[in-house]
Amino acid sequence: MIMAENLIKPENLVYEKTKVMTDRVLHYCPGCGHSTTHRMLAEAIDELGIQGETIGIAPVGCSVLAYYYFDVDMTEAAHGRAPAVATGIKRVLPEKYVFTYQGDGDLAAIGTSETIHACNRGENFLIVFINNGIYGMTGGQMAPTTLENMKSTTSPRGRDVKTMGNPLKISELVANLPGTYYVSRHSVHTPANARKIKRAFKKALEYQKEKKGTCLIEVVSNCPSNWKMTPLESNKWMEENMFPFYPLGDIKVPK
Amino acid sequence: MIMAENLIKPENLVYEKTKVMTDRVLHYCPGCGHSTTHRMLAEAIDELGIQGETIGIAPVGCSVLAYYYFDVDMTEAAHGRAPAVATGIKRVLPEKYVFTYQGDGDLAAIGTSETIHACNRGENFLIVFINNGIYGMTGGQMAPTTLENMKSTTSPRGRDVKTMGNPLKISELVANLPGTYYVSRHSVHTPANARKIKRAFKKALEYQKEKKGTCLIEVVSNCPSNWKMTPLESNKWMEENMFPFYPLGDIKVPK
Amino acid sequence: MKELRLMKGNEALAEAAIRAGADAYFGYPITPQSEIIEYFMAENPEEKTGMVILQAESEIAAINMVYGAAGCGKKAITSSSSPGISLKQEGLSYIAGAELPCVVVNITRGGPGLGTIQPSQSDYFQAVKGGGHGDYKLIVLAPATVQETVDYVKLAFELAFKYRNPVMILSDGIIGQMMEKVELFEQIPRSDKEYDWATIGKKPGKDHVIITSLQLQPEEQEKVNLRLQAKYREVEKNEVMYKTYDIEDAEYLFVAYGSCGRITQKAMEMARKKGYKVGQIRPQTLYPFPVEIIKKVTGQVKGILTVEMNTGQMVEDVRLAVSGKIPVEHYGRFGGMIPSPDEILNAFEQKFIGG
Amino acid sequence: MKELRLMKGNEALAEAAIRAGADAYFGYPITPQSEIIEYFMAENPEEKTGMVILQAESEIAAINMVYGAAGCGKKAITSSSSPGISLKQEGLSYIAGAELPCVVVNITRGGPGLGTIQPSQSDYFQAVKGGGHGDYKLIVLAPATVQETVDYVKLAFELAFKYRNPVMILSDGIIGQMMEKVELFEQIPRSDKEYDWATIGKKPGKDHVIITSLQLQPEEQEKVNLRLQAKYREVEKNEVMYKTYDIEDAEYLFVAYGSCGRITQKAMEMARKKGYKVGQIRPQTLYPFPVEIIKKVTGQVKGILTVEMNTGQMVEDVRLAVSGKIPVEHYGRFGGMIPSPDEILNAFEQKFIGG
Amino acid sequence: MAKKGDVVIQTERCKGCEICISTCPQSVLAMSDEVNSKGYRYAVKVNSECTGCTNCAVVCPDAVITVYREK
Amino acid sequence: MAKKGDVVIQTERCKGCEICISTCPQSVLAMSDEVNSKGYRYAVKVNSECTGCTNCAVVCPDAVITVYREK
Amino acid sequence: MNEEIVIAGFGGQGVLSMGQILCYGGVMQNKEVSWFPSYGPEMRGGTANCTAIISDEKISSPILNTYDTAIVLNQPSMDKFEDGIKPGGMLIYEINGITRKPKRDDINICQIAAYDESIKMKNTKIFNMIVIGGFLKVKPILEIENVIKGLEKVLPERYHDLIPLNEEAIRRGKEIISYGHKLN
Amino acid sequence: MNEEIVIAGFGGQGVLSMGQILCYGGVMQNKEVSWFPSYGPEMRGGTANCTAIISDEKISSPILNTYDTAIVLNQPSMDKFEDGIKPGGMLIYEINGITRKPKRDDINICQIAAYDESIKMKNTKIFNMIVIGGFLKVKPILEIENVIKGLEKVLPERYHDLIPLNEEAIRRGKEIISYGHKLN
Ligand SMILES: Cc1ncc(C[n+]2csc(CCOP(=O)(O)OP(=O)(O)O)c2C)c(N)n1
Ligand SMILES: Cc1ncc(C[n+]2csc(CCOP(=O)(O)OP(=O)(O)O)c2C)c(N)n1
Ligand code: SF4
Ligand code: SF4
Ligand code: SF4
Ligand code: SF4
Ligand code: SF4
Ligand code: SF4
Ligand SMILES: [Mg+2]
Ligand SMILES: [Mg+2]
Repeated sequence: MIMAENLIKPENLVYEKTKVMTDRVLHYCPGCGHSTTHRMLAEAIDELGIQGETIGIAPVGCSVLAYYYFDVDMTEAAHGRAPAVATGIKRVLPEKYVFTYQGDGDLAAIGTSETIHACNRGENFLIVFINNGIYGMTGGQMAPTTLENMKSTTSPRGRDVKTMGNPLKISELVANLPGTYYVSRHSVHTPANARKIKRAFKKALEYQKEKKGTCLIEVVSNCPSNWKMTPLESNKWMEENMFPFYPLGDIKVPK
Repeated sequence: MIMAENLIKPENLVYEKTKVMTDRVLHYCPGCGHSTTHRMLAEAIDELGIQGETIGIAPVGCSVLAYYYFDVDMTEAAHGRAPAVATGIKRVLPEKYVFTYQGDGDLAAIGTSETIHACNRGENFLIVFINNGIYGMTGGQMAPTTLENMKSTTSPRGRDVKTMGNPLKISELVANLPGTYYVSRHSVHTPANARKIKRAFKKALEYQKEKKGTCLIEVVSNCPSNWKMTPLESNKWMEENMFPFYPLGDIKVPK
Repeated sequence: MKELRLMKGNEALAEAAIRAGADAYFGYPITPQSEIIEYFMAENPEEKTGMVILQAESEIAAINMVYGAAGCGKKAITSSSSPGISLKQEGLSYIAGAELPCVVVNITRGGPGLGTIQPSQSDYFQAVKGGGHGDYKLIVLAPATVQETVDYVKLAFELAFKYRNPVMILSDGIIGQMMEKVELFEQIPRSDKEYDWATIGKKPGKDHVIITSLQLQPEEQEKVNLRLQAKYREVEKNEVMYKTYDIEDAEYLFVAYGSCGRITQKAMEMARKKGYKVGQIRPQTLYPFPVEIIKKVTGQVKGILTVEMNTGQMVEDVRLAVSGKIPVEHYGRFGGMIPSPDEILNAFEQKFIGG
Repeated sequence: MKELRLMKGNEALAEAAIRAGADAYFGYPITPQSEIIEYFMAENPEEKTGMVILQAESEIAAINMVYGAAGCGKKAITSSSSPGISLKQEGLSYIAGAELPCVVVNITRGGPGLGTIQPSQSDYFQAVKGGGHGDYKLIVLAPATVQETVDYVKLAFELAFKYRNPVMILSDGIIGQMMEKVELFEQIPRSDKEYDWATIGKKPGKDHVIITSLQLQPEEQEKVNLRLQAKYREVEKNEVMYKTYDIEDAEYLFVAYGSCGRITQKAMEMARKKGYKVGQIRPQTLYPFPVEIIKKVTGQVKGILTVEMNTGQMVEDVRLAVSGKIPVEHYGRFGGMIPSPDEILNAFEQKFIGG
Repeated sequence: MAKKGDVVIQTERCKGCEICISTCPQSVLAMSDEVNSKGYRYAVKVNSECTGCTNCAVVCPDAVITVYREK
Repeated sequence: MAKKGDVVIQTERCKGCEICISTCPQSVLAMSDEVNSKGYRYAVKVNSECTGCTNCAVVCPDAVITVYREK
Repeated sequence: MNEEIVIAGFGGQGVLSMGQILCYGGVMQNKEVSWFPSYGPEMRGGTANCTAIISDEKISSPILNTYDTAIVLNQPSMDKFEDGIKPGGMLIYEINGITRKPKRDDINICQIAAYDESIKMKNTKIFNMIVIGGFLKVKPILEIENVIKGLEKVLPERYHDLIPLNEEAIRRGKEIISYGHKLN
Repeated sequence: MNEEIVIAGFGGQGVLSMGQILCYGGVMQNKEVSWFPSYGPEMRGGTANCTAIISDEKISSPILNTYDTAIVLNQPSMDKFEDGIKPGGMLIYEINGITRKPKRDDINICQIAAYDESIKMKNTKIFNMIVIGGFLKVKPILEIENVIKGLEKVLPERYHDLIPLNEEAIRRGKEIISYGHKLN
């Protein structure tokens, strides 16, 4: 059980935490996809060498403290308003790289209008959209993305689409807008998926440089705590229940 | 030039102002499509015999005074919030007929979120959406629906889609939502179109009775005053410029 | 028979709304009050009383849903916490302007901005001076216990309909999150009264109903404002509520409301033990503010200390009541911090006894 | 050389923003202030100074765009009228909490609700007491002329950056819509100063910048509040502005601000002609309120009349300053109605001379 | 032959938008030279060819026109 | 034969989610019986089959794992 | 000098710019001036009005309940503004479009047929300048050259070749205005 | 009687319901009670705590800086709450999971091996009831029967067959708690 000690030396290093992440311990629950998403985005920023030119906006949600983890300039924003805040930033600093990092409650409930209009204006920034089907931060209430019959603290008998509305495929919706340039749905629960999303992030940031318009990358993610599952169970449940409704893959790609 | 006087008697009456419109003189500008739309909707209500069971909501916009003209119970609503107000009404009075009457600024700018979510919940009411490509009431500012290169007081050199965003086809957008049942685009500038929209209104109100979900009827309309045209010119301009981008016809029909 | 239970403030509030015969709740989650909507959803009053519960897409949607339901003469309620209440200000102004009845709950947390989720009383000004635009007033009730929370829900609906005015229950994270004993009143059936000001469908032979807060002519708008002002004078005359504690022989007075009121009561007891004759007034209505009783006591005491979980808000209303006759000082903790009784005693001694 | 023009208040305001070197305007149309964005769009400063102009999808989006731009250390401004300002309350609280500089203009109209589009001063409380949640203050400037409008735009940016605090210009439909002579200051170049608190990209070797109004621990939030309070005390010490008229020998005092201030001045002159020794104070900053000068004059006059286009708001601040020493009365017209000088004189005589 | 019809125009309510005129298949309608008390020129009948087709009334924004037709 | 690799696990940062374990093709990782100071059981190496494929590190939410591989 | 003027008529009659031209004229003559448009809902109805004040002293309110002069160009404006003229004040009205004669007898009343005159001059656009001329005849508060300077400010550059015509219009207006009722 | 108790540990240890059970017990004994959960951001970290007050008098604040008793069930809770115990007060801690011994010597300190006992009893769910038993031994403020009545309120109906087991757990807790440090 003892490894050859000599392997552990700088020249053999093949993977370590990117320097675009700070050293703070993440406050996310064990196994939460927020953390991996952070890291993949940070790695993309790192690999593009744009740490000093990137500004991130994280509104309220479990990721409200994202500003502690991304080692780039960061702004907290009011619930749902990140795309407006990002618009303000990008319009006065058009050469910087700007991203928002928003939950599904944030982006698709209270922030619907800001999302749609930023996308419709084709604001040149990246929207990272964490779809975990729930309001994580506030303790597991129903989100616009909560699946039919899925339980939450505000749909304790399961989401009844007749009275509570349908799960909202907001990525498909904004893909219809001419302002969006690249809309793609991913996950981070396996190494392959994580590696793939990093490539997507890099692409989106490159499009941003070329001022192509709004890029939105959805991450279908888990919330073990509020789904009341272990991390592994939650990922399995996600594959079996979320992916069929929110299929991974590109939704809108540059022609 | 003198007609046979004897024709004008009750038994020969074939068309008069419906009693679902009050006798007040409409404050709309000469030739404005708001007026005709009012009347067609009122006639639909009249013909269905539901005047006493109908509640209308008109938010801010030129039609803010709709409550003076529709002889049904009416509520004024804050700018953009009519679908939320209608939800409040319909949820407590599910057997009544409820409609909102909203401008494009109202429905597709400030009210985007309320519109999308009411449609997504499939709220059982009718949304009448007057798309005149402009903020009429406040004096001709750019609306989300203002066409590319179209002039307004806030796009004096024409709408520049690069900085001001693209004209928004909100009807097509909400047609994607499972909660909408019937989405259709009309105009009222010719007798044929006016008659057609009345049929659409009646259909929508019948669907409402059957609790089918949200029906949205868009009226591509004119704003002679702010377009700075005569009524006839405005209708012509509308046909030539608005219709190609906002084509009349059904967008979503019951399967 | 009334029912004794141990309940969380937020849950008791929701239960009280059901029992008060509320017709509809519209709300959006936010800490520290999400238990309100969660309790409603779990209890499912739709089945029991027909009360409608809907999670709105935002606080703005929620308050406008309330506006719609209230316009139908229905008992509608919404709840939120500070940032969400800020978002409701336009809607509240509309409801006040259109003279509709409704109940709005603010389980206040520390601000400004996103602030902290801990309890606070820093929305006092917003609640009583009008956070929204235009000259209007909310009737503002400030419970200090879970029991008062329950009782005020019922009262709030009564006042809302009596005056056709929005009523705010201004509570905070302490009262919302704590559990204590509470006696629940019995279920009041939902009413099917049809108000002649409500949009419920035009009645044959009657004029159609119009609900609006718009007036094209300033002359008309001024009339509306005068009518509102007359109503507020009525409210001020009839609805003032407060509790007094040992004011008969008091030489000093504490004024505190809500959760701060109960903590201050303890400080008062401690002060008495130390020989200071301190009394307390706990306003239960913040608007209308208990001006008269404070004026009365002003003649008798040497000084007043207000204790608030904010940087000094209600103290202005106390000063206005006292009109310079005696010193009025403020002691506050804020940003989610809660004053302890000995701190309060300390502040009192420093400010009035000379520490 | 300064440039003399005849300009509408709203247009002059926009021109002043361009000349003050503003970096960005975000706004949404609403009467009676839509000329502001219209003027910007017509002038197209993007070409001249690089100033960004964007019609936002809503007032909420606009204030949050301002938040974003302000966080980059840019001079950002937005404008609206009463209902739109209510919608901005959450955003304002965030900006105050995150300590960002910006300018917000309220061309007030009558309320509550949709109200009327005519001028009003009924958002005084909202502006000075904090319409949003939490313990924060806006610096509030109240111009009475088109000239002051122009000057205050420049001043507002200066104060906003000096204190890193939102500054509100509280004007109304009279000042916004009227044309009068105005001297324009010369174009100030846009600044490219990089503030170390601004999110403009992490500098090598420096910590990344975080802009937030969140504090997880109430202890930390209380510290934020204390820091804000200390700042407000500074503002109160340094930034009070007012104009006095004939107070030297005054036996009575009028207090009025903004457009009401100029009308009241006329009433004062008329009163003088009738032999009443009346002086006037016109607060130019509403927060910080000119407490000291009012206190000073209180020793000398027999009574104070405040004149406001509302049902009585600033009168509370005057009463707080006066602290019961002399009677303070309020005369108001509202809902879009404008008091005339003779009405004011009349009210004065009735209340103080005995009519 | 087309049915005979007639229209009654509430000229005081007319705003002179001319939309009715443009839709009348029989060219029955035209603008007056006079203005009504609101200052608008208004629609008038200029011949007796009306068939009572209701076109004009249906599109008249201001509900100014009442139509009769022999049955 | 697969390349040789090794991982370093910062056990104090590990939250015991077990995601790394599930993704290791070589079954190198397992949960400890002990808990760290935060009270979490943490990932440990249980054999020396590591190829340095980085799978575990890439999916580890908490950036706990550093990977080395002989070049 | 303190002259408070209300000008009212249909939209399109140049009501708002009349007030602005007078105010600019005042500025040229070193007066204090203020101009205030009606921005009420009535705007939409096709009517328009504004208040112009030209004064030696600082102007308190730009909006007035009573005024020295009302210039009314159609019947609704007459109905609305006749009452507010101060006793001893001045009412000027355009004959065309007025169906009901003014009823006050405690004010000066002048009439002008500016519309007909503008037709005679073959340019209805100068209608409002004719009215201004009339006004300046009976209330000679401003020098014509200053009013013309004011006009130059209000008129877009591309119409500046029309300035002589406008000057002529003012002169005509001075000629054709006549008193209907004159105090003492 | 006025007993202020802080109970703290990991989420899942039944910390919140311990407080509720004690409060319900208090209600059964006609006491005034209050219960307050921590709802700070720390909730997410997996730790939980609550304050329970049981008193003969009206309770002012449900949240306290200092308290009579702290029941701590893991190390972070010990670190956080030891300091707030009033001099002369009581600290009860679960042995399992505590790596650093308490440092105060002006308070009573008791330890309990409830976790091990629960394993012996073959049901770790009753862990918290064992702790309650220990607490009631050293602070006999409530009758066991009232605590059981309280439990009945907190426990969902479907688990009511477990009540005898819980009663047993309380009894065991009483037995196994021991003093580490006792004042006088
Ligand atoms: C105006 C306002 N309303 C509500 C809240 C409370 N709140 C904070 S985050 C959140 C939703 C979080 O859900 P989501 O956006 O899906 O993010 P997640 O935590 O799931 O990652 C809510 C409702 C708030 N902070 N502000
Ligand atoms: C909160 C708020 N913002 C802005 C306004 C001003 N406003 C009133 S109506 C309107 C837009 C009208 O345009 P639209 O909805 O297209 O209706 P139309 O007049 O064109 O029929 C605006 C911006 C308002 N009343 N309230
Ligand atoms: S609550 Fe859910 S979304 Fe939030 S950190 Fe925990 S697992 Fe992740
Ligand atoms: S402004 Fe435009 S939309 Fe409004 S009434 Fe006039 S023509 Fe119609
Ligand atoms: S009814 Fe038909 S034919 Fe008769 S006037 Fe009208 S449009 Fe012409
Ligand atoms: S359509 Fe109606 S309003 Fe227009 S001209 Fe004809 S009758 Fe008059
Ligand atoms: S690097 Fe690959 S082989 Fe090595 S432990 Fe990680 S997953 Fe297993
Ligand atoms: S994935 Fe990371 S946090 Fe999870 S068990 Fe493995 S090392 Fe620990
Ligand atoms: Mg979520
Ligand atoms: Mg429109």
